[in-house]
Amino acid sequence: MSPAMSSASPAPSRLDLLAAMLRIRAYEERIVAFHDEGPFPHVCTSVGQEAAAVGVVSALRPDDQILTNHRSAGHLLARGADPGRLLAEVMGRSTGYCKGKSGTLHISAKELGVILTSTIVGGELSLAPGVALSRSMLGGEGIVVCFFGDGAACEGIFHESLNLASVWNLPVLYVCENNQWQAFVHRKETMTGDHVGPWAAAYGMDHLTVDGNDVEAVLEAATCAAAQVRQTRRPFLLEASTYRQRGHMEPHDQSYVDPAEIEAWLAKDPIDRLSARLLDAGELTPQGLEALRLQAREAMNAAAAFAQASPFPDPSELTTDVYA
Amino acid sequence: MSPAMSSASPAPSRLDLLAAMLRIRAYEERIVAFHDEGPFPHVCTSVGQEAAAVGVVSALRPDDQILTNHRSAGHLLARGADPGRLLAEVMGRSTGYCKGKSGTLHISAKELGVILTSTIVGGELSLAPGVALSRSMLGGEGIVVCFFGDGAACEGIFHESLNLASVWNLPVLYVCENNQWQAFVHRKETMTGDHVGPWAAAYGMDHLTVDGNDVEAVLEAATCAAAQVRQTRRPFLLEASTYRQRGHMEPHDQSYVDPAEIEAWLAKDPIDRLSARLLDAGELTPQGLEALRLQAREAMNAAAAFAQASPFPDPSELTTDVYA
Amino acid sequence: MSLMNAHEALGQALAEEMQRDSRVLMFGEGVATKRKDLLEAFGPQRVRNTPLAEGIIAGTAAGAAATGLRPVADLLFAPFLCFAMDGIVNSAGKLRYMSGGQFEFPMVILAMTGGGWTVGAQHNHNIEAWFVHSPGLKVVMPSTPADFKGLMKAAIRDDNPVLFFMDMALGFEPGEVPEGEWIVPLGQAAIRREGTDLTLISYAKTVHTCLAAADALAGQGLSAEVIDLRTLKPLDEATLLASVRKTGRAIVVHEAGALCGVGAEVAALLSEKAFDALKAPLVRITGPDAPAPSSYALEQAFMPQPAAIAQAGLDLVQRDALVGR
Amino acid sequence: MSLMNAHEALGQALAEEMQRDSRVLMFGEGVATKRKDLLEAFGPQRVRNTPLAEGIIAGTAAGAAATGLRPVADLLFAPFLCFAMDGIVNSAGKLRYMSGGQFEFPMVILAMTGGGWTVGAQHNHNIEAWFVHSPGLKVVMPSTPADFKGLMKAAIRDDNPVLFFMDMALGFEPGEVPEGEWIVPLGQAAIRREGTDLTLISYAKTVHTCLAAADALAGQGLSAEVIDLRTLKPLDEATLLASVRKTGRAIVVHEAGALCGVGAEVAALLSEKAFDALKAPLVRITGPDAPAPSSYALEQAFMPQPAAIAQAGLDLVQRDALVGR
Ligand SMILES: Cc1ncc(C[n+]2csc(CCOP(=O)(O)OP(=O)(O)O)c2C)c(N)n1
Ligand SMILES: Cc1ncc(C[n+]2csc(CCOP(=O)(O)OP(=O)(O)O)c2C)c(N)n1
Ligand SMILES: [Mg+2]
Ligand SMILES: [Mg+2]
Repeated sequence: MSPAMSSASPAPSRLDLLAAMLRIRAYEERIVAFHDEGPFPHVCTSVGQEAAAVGVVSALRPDDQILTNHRSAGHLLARGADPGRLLAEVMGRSTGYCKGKSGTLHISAKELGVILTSTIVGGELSLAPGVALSRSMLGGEGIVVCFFGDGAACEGIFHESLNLASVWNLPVLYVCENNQWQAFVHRKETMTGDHVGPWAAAYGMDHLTVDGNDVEAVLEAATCAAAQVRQTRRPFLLEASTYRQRGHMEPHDQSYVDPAEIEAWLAKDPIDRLSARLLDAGELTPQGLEALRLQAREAMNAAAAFAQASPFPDPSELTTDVYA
Repeated sequence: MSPAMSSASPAPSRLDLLAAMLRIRAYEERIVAFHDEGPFPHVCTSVGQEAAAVGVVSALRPDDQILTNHRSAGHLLARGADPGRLLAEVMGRSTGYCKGKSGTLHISAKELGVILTSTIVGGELSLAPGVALSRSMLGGEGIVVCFFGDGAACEGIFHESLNLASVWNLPVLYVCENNQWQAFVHRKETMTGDHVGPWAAAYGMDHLTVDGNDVEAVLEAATCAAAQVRQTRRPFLLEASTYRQRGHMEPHDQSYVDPAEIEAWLAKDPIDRLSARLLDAGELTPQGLEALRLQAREAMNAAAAFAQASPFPDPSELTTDVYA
Repeated sequence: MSLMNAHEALGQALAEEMQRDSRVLMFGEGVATKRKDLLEAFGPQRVRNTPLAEGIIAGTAAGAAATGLRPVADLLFAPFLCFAMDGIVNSAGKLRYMSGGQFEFPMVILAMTGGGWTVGAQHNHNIEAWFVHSPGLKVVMPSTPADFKGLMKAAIRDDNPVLFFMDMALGFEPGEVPEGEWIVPLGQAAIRREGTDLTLISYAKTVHTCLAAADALAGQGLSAEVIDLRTLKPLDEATLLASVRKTGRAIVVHEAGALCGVGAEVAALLSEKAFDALKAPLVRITGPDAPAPSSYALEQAFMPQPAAIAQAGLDLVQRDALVGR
Repeated sequence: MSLMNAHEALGQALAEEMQRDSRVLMFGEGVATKRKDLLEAFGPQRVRNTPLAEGIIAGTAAGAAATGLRPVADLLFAPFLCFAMDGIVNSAGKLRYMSGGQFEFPMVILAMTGGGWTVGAQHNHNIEAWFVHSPGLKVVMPSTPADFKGLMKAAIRDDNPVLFFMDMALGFEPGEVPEGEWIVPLGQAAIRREGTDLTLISYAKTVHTCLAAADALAGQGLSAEVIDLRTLKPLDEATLLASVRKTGRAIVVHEAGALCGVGAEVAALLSEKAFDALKAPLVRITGPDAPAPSSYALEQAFMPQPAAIAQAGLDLVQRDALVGR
């Protein structure tokens, strides 16, 4: 363990990691269930990408800050967000993190250091250097983590953001969740290589591509990467190879996806992989797993009940919070 | 010589190359002289970068098309533009290539295949794939050359343009004139490496960095690169390392530039280098050189006289050419 | 005639124009996936997915248009145009002029916007006025499936850049659409309902809001004329002026914010050119000067409602009596 | 008081505010090179050159503002904002609202525009109206060195994103500027000349054009009031309404295009809220709906001229007699 890492908070146990992933899965499944029940706001779920979220966020410290994209529920939950307030926001209720004004797509939670969920693809890349500049200039040891997709990496703002962070020496840990899809377009149609990580070379930036469906591997890589950013105050690009198991958004549609591809990736499901490991190692029993799953589902049912019972914002809220 | 190259028009002689560079130099010096005489529109001169312009443009065929940036006089003149109509445009006269509407900064000359001079840094990168798409879809063997600066390479549109040209297999020869400066900022402040060429790797694109002050080297590299684009119908990135010998624009100011840097690059002046070679080889006498220089100057004086004698556009032109 | 919704009408227009003119092509993020019928009919050269990069999508449209193609670029949602402004405004809108007329830019930029889907402010922002304000562009925003078809066909045939905005709320509303060669010329408003007491001027979904308000006003004995602008640039001044010279009163309605919006333009036009005919102040009823909220409750309040329009109409007419003008 | 030009006045405002508040910093392409005095006074952390990348400059300003800094980002020329719209409009303008008020965005975006330097349409495009139309932003465009200083200081202290436009033609015009703590509050217009017969409303360089027109009108016995808006968002409605309720006639003048411009907004406002006071149509005199030409001859014709304004003023007053209103 490097000296920088030794001062980090104690690493979460494998069971913690599993429980965190199960909570995210249960949250997203609750949303899918809402869609099955009737009209519900569109949501981009992160089913299949739980390891990237939990692995990276578990490597962070309380004073770190996060920016993320439309597929942010995992990042928020891993950071400790209250699923009730998340669902309330999705459902446009006044008890949501943003009073219902943002909806699913733009949740920020300052109290958790989650500065931004950007639904403008690339918006998170756009703001990240500025957030890191504040970290640099106002003191403190925190770093900034910016989650973005393989699609966002095709936006010009990716190039501008990484280049600026590099020449200005900003402490940003860029995390590309390469989930193979960019809404309705496969990654293969939009870039020549298979990986975004190596693009960091143009910016004189270190990078690492990790198996994004192995939460332990992600945690280890993210811990090293975060330590490097913390020490060097320079940016780093971490790519997590993963897969969007469902359609781009709910209600979900995968008619344009090769079933063989889905199947291959389902076999690499991050939750199944970690549970198998824990079962094999005798750290978990099948009953224990089922109990964890149930516990996560119950938490999400309670969250859903809270959200459903919450009031809509008063129409007078329409024009508040526009100006400071 | 590769088969693709053998079908190109005969390579220009070294004397042709020298004459072409002298014309550009004389043109820019005529503009500097105008500034010495009194108020004159701002112009970004290409003094010192003549080899890049002449070397690349000499490698092209009549049916190729060019897009370029604010420092475009060399590209236009090398392509055969009438210096009188160029100066008329700079001076806002109706005989200019664009009837005086563009001024120095946005000259296009469709008749020469010069689609665009973009003063929006990166505008040329923005339009180039579309021009190449037309080439691809409407037939013909022409390729598209897109000149841009090291500064433009920092714009997001650089990333988007090269990536699109690559995934769509568009015949674009990207030519980065890395002249070390980006208006009032040194390249070292805005990028971590010294060269833009290697950035092509992210796009699965071949690249080459060439001594941009050696016109023969540029010609050779550009001929190969153009041949490759022509054959493969895929983009290529050619970087010419060169230097902006004067300030960003006229009237000129270099107070912020390290004099040692200027001196070092003046010693590599592209015109001096080729003339020395020709003098050494006995292909040119000092008198011959002087005669060429004089000839170029006289041509530019005549051009200036033409421009000065040309009328301003009629005020009614203010609102014509807005819509087709 | 057949019954179809706006998405289908657009699809029909695109298919017909691509059939008619081999220079027409279409691209955007997911276009080839979502318009599989077009892809099958016209092949992967002419129906293309792009990388996620709005700047180069717009620039590529401009470059292609300048050199012989007639691209339709789908930019999905209006706020994403913020990444595409250079290609649209600085290139497509200006380069014909700057080149002294050397190039034409026959291209269409398609984008959705508007309330009704609770998608919030980064998917819903009614910025059509920006493009009305910018030179060299045309702007359309239809309200019926028939106009979606007819205006798209006209936009594709126009030799200038056309911004084509779809009000999301209208996408799945069915309407009668003429078969085949059905063109709605750019620059022509439609009188959706004739009336004599006041003119309601609008475009996109709020045309329907105005029609509902006109019904309500009829119940109060007031006769409202309803004008659907259809094209926001160029504006159909003649139709507007004729109506307001007849009725003497006008309310302009749109979901976009009021400040420097299309309603401001219409009011300014009327206040200059129909001044002597005006019997009452020109009123605007618009979305608030605030980002679009996501919450259903707030989004409903964001969109102009028939009752408010009807009330404003009543006030305008009753005011005459009060002011004695 | 001391005599200085607008560039110097801006420099003074920046220096004073950076001195006053260590959270204020400035960046942009060439900022550290061109503002060497600031660089020397405040060091390379707070005065920074950036790569040539307007998108990330704006985004970085927004990100920094949201988390405790107070950035001033110099984007050089207004057309370059086309690359920066997402950071300004979708982020800075909307994220306070979208977050339910969790963040503030104290930042200033500086850009030059306007005719007089023959730089043509990719450096000169008067797009201030776009930002007036967009929620969550403020917009200023001063006409005197004193206002350049006072409005910049107010803009830096404001907790919201402020677009600060400099009309290039004014950059080197000298004027008296108060020393030290001189704040011109955002949202307050200035009456540059009092008058009774008509109101000329303008901002930036055309304020001076209006003053010249007012002189010409005085020569014809007409008394023109001249209002300098200074802040375009929020508009100083009270001052505008009071003046036009007094004079009954107004001409709005700006160099930006007419369609959905600030003049449209002012005319719409007056036509709604000062209707009963109006004695004549509301007139706009603006730059044409065309890209800015480079040629000196055309550029002069592009900019509103005093004679045209004076003539329009005369027409408005004489019209009363004709119409007998
Ligand atoms: C600027 C912008 N362009 C397009 C969209 C529409 N859109 C939303 S998500 C998405 C795909 C994003 O792909 P990626 O970045 O890989 O993230 P993922 O959805 O795979 O997590 C697209 C095209 C958008 N929201 N913003
Ligand atoms: C979008 C945009 N940003 C900024 C500018 C101002 N500007 C003009 S040229 C220039 C430097 C360009 O550098 P580079 O691309 O290296 O070209 P060079 O001038 O060195 O030839 C800058 C910043 C501009 N014209 N357009
Ligand atoms: Mg993806
Ligand atoms: Mg350069």
